[in-house]
Amino acid sequence: MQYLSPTTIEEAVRYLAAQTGDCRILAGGTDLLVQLRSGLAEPESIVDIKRIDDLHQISREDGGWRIGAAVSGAEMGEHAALVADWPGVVEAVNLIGSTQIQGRATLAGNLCNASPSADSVPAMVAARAVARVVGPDGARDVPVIDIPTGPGKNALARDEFIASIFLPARPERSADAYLRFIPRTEMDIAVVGCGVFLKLGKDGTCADARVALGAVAPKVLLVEDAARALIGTSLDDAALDAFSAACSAAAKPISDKRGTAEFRVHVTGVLARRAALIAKNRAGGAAQ
Amino acid sequence: MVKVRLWGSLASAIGDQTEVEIEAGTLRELLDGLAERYPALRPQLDRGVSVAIDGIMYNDSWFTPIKEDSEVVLLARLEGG
Amino acid sequence: MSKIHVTTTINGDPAEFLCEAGDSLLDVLRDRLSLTGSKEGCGTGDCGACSVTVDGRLVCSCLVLGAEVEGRSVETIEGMAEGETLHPLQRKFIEHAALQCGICTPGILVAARSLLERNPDPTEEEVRYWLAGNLCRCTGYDKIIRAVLAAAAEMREAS
Amino acid sequence: MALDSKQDTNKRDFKIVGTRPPRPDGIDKVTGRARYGADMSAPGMLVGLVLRSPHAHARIKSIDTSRAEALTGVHAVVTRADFGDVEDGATADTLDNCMAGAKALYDGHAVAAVAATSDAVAKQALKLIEVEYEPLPHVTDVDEAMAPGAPVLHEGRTNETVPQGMSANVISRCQFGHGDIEAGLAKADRVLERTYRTEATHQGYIEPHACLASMGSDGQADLWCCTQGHYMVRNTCAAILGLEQGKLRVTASEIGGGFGGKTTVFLEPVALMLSKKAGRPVKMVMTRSEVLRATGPTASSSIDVRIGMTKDGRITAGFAELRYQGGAYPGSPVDMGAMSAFAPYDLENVRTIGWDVVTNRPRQAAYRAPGAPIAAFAVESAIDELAKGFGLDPLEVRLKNAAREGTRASYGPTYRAIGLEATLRTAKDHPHWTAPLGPNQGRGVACGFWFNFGGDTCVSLNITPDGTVTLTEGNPDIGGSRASMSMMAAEELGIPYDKVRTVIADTGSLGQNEVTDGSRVTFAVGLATIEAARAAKREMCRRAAKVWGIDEDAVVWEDGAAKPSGPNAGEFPPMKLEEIAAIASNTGGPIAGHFEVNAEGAGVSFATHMVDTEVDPETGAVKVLRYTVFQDAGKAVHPDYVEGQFQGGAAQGIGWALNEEYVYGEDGTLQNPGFLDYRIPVASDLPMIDTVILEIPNPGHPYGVRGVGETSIVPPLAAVANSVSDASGVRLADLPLSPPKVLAAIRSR
Repeated sequence: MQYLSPTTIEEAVRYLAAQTGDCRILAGGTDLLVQLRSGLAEPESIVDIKRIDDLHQISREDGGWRIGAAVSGAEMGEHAALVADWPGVVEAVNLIGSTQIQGRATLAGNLCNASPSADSVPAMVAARAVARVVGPDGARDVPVIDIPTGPGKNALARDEFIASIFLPARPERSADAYLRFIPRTEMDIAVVGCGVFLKLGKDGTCADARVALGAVAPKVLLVEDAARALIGTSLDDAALDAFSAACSAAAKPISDKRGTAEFRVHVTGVLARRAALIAKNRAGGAAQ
Repeated sequence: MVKVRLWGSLASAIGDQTEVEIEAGTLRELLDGLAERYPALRPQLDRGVSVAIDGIMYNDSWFTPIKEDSEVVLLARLEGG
Repeated sequence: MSKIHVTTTINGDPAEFLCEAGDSLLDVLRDRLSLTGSKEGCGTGDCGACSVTVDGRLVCSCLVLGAEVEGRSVETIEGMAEGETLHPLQRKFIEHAALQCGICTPGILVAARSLLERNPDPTEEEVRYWLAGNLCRCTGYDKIIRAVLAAAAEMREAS
Repeated sequence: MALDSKQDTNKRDFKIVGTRPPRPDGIDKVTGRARYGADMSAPGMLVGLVLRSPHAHARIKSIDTSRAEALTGVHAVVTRADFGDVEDGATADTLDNCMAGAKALYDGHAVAAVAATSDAVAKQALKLIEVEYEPLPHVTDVDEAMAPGAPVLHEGRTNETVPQGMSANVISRCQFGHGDIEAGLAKADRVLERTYRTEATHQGYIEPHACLASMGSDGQADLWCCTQGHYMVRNTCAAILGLEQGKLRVTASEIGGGFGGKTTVFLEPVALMLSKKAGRPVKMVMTRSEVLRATGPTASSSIDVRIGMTKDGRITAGFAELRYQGGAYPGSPVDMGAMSAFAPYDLENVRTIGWDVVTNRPRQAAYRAPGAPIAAFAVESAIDELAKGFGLDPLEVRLKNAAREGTRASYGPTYRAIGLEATLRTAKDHPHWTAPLGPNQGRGVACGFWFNFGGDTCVSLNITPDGTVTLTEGNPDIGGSRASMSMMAAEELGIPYDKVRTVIADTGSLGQNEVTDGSRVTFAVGLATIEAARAAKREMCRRAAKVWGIDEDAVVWEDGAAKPSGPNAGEFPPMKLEEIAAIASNTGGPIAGHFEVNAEGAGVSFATHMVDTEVDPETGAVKVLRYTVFQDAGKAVHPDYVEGQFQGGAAQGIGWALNEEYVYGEDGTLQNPGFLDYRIPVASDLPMIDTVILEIPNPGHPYGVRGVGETSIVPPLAAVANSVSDASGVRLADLPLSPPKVLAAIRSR
C-alpha cells in the first residue's frame, strides 16, 4: 500500500488519475481506518488530502460558507459565525462519534462514505448544501442530495473527490435544526436522523421548509410533501401533526440490530416535529 | 450420626429423600459415606459439591469437623466471577 | 514496498520512525516507539483508550495513520507528568480512586486534559459528554467525573 | 485454629483499615507505565493470529495449511491435530473451545492459528488456510434449543438428572427449595405467573485478551498474560499441552478488567503451541471483534415465575423454572441462578428448577455473580408487580419477607448474621426514597444476594533488613487489592501503610492460588495476609525474647513493637519492628511470615438498589436520573474501592437492563461484535451513583470482611425494570429494555 500526501488539489487529482487499482481519499479517516483494519478495504494507495492548505479553510462566499474537505467537525464547532448561521449542520457533524472522532471527522467524508445513517447528510440536504467535486476536468458543483447513491456508494467518478461543501447564504428569519435518535446519549449510529430547515415570513407563517431524513431508507430522503404541509401555516399543532405524519409515511426503513422498522417509522415523525419546533424557535418564531 | 440435607436434584436421585443420616466426624467422612451408601449420588459428587456446615460454605477441606448437631446442607458447586 | 520515514515530535522530543502506509499511529507508538501507555481497546474509535493529541487536537490514535504525523506534534500519556511532578489530573485520579483496573486511565487523562485546556471550569454534564468516547467498565464513571472536577478546581485556584 | 475464635471486629479500633490511602500502583497506572497483557514483548517475537469459523455450526471436513506454511515469514501453523487428547471433561471442553475439533460450534470458533514475523504476514497466512466446512443447522435461542428436533450440538453429554425424551442439548436439571408450593399458593390472595427473558451480555472489559508465550524444546515454558488467575492458566495450559505444572511459569500482567471473563483460557494454550512449533516467542492479542465473538459472554435465559402473595404483602410461595443457555458447552450458571433466585427471602414454600442448555454460541464464562442477576431480575420484577398490585410499599413488602439471621435460605442452609434487613431499612430512611418525581419519571427498588467464595490462598510476608515489609500474593490486582492487602498487613503489624509493598508473584514464587473470582480476594487473601503477619509477629516476639533473655510467652506485640508483658517479664523498652529486623542475622536469620489455606467461611452479602428513571413516552428512551446502592460490606477495608465496586456493578447492571445484548442473525452469526453496537454505558448515560456502605461483620473473617465485588450487579436489572415500569406504566419482561421494546409496550398500552 502506498501513502500519498499531495499539497495542492491539482496534485491530488493527478495522483488519483494515475492510480490503476483501488485508491482511497483520506480526510478524517474515521471510516477508512476502520475499514483498513477490518480488511474491508485493501486499497493500493491512500491519498491524504490534509496537507492541502485550501481544504482547511472555512470561508465566506456569496453570503454563505465554503467548508474545505479537510475541516474537522470540531473546527466547525469552534467557528462562531458558522455556528450562528447553520447550527443544525454543525450540531449534526458534532454528533458523529466522540470528541476524539469530531477532532477528525469531516462533512465531506461523512457524505462520501454514503452510510444511510450519516448524521451530517440530512442536515446538509435540508440546508441545500452543494458539494464541489474536483477531477481531471476541473470542478463541478453537485447538490449534496445527489452524492450518495446507495449504502456505501456515491456519485463520484474514481478520479474525483470532494474539495469543499458550500452552505448557501441563510435568509432572514430562517434556521435549521438536526435531531437524531440513538439508544445511548452518545457514540451510537443514528437509528433515525432528521434535518429541518424553515424560513418564516414577516407574519410568522412558514414561507419555506425542507426536511431530510436519515437511516430510514438506503439513502437520505428529502420529503417534499412533508415540507409542503408546513408552508403557509403558522406551524400550529395541526400543521405539525400533518408534517410529522408525512415524514413517518415517507420513511421506508428496515429492521436491524439498531431498531425495528416500526420503531423507526414512529420516531421519524416524533423527531421531525421536535426538529421543526427547534428550527422555528431559532428562526424567531414564538416558542411553544 | 449427622443429618445431611440434600438439594432437590440429589434428593430425586435417591427416591426423594431430602434428608439422610451419615456417620461422619469430618467433611471427608461425610462425602465418602454418602457415595458409599447412596451410589446414585456419585455422579453429582464427582462433578463437585459445596457443603454448608452451620451456615458456612466449604468446598474441599476434608478435615473440617462436623458435630453431631451441626446443620449440614449439600449445595451445587459454587463458582464465581 | 519500502517503508515510510516519518520525522515528528512526541511529548516535546524529536522522534523518527519507519512505518508501513497502513500502520496506525497507535501501532507506531506501541510497537515501534515502545510507548505502550496508549492502549488498544477496540481499534475502531469506540473506546478512547488510545487517546492522544496531534497538534493539540484530541484524537483516537487508532484512527490516525502513523504517516500522517510527519512534522506534527504528538502528546501521549507518557508526556503528561513533568519529571517527578504529576499533572493535577493524575494526582486527583489517585486521590479519588478514579481507577480500578486502570486500562482506560491513560486515555481518559489525555482526554480530560484536553477538555480543561479548552474549558477550565466545566460542569459535570460537560465533563460527561466530553468523555463519552472514553469507555470505562470498572467505575461507573462516578469517581472519574469527581476527579476531573476536583482537578479543574485546583488548577483554577493555582492559575 | 478456628477462624471464628479470632474474630475481633467489634472490639477492635482500626487504625488503617477503613481509611482511604492512595493505591501503591497508582502512579504506574496514571503515567502509562503499568504493563498490561499486550504491553510485553520479547526478542525474536512472532505475531500469532487465529482463523475463526464464519459458521454458527459446521462439520470441519478438512483443513489444508500447506499454502500458509509455505508463505515466507510464517514460522508455525497449528490446528487441533497438534494437540493431544485431554481426559478431564471440563478441560477437554476448554481445549475444544480454544481450537475446534470435529465441528465448529459457533460463529468465531477458532479453527487454526499461525505465527509469523508480522501482523501483515500472519493475516495473509490466515487467508491461505483452506478449511472445508459442511454447514449444519444451528440454534442460538435457549427455548428453541430445548425443543425436540432442535439441531443438536453434542450427543451423549446429557447427565442423569435430565428426564428421557428431551433434546440432547439439555445437559442437566437441578432443583432446590423446601415446603409445598401448591399449598403455599393456595393461601395467597393473588398468584402472579410471568415469563421473563434476558439476552446474553458480555463482561465488556476494555482490555482484550493478550499473551506472550515462550516455550523451549526442553518443555520449559514462560507465559505472560492478562488473567484473573495465573495459577489456573498454568494448570489448564499444562493439562492441555501435556506439560508438568512446575515447568510452566506464568506471570500475570496488570489486568484491564475481567469481571469473570478472564477466569479461563482462550489464547494461551494456542500461543504456547505456536511457540513450541516455531521455537520462538509468540505474542497474541485479540481484536475487540474476537473478544465479543469468541470469549465468554454470560448466559441468555427464559424464566417462568409463580409467586403467591397475601394482600398484606406476605409471600406464601415462590416458584421459578430457569432455562439458561451457556453456549456450546455444558456449564451455564443456572444452578447458581436457581440457588440465589429467592435467597433474600424467608419463605416457607420455595422451589426453583434450573436447566442447563447448550446452543451455537460462544462458551459462557463467569460474569460477576454468575447466574444471579438474571434470576433476580425475574423474581424481583414479580414481587414488585405483586406489591404494586396491592398498593403496597415495595420496600415494606421486602422487609416483611426479608431473610434474617436464623432464616433457612431458599438454597438450604440457615443464615448466620446477614445484612439484608439493614440495607432495606437504610434505604427506607434515605432521602432518595421520598424525593419528589416529575412527569414520566419513576422509582424502582430491588434486592440482590451473592454467596462469595474463599478458596486456595498462599501469602508470604517478608521483613527486610531495614524493617520495611514486602507482601507477596498470587492474585492479580483488578481493582485496588494491593492497597487493601498492604492496609491489612500494616494494620496487623502496627506499622504505617507506606512501609508495606504488596507484589503479585508469578506461579513459580508461591503455591497454588485460586482465581481472582467470587469476590474472594479481600476476604481470602486478606485473611491469609493477616495470618502471615501474625506469624511474622510471633517470630519477632521470639527474637525479642531471646535478646531480652525472657520466655517468649512473656512478649506481646503492640503498636509495631515487641513488649514484655506479664508478671515475670521484666522491664525492657519496647523493641520496634525495624530494630528487630536490623539484628535478624544475629538472632536467627531472616524473618518472614507465611500462610497457606483453603479459605472457607466467606460470608454471603446482600444489597438493595434504588433507581429513578425518566421514560420518553414518544421514543421509549430511558434516562437514569438517580441511583443509590445500599450494600453490606462486612468491613470496608478501603472504602473508596468498596464504593467503586458498588458503582461499577450498578453501571454494568444498568447496561444489561437497558442496552446491552448479543444480537444473532438468522445465519447464527453475531451482528454486533464491536463497542459501536454492543452498547455499554458511556459517561453521559449515567448519573453519579451514590453508595451507602453497611458493615455487618462476617463472623468468618478476622476483620469481618465480606466479598463486595459481585453482589452489586445482582439488583440493578430488576431495579431499573421496576423503575421504568413506575415511570411508564408498562411492565416489560424482556431485557434489555431497549427503546423499540419500551415504545412498543407504551403504544400497545
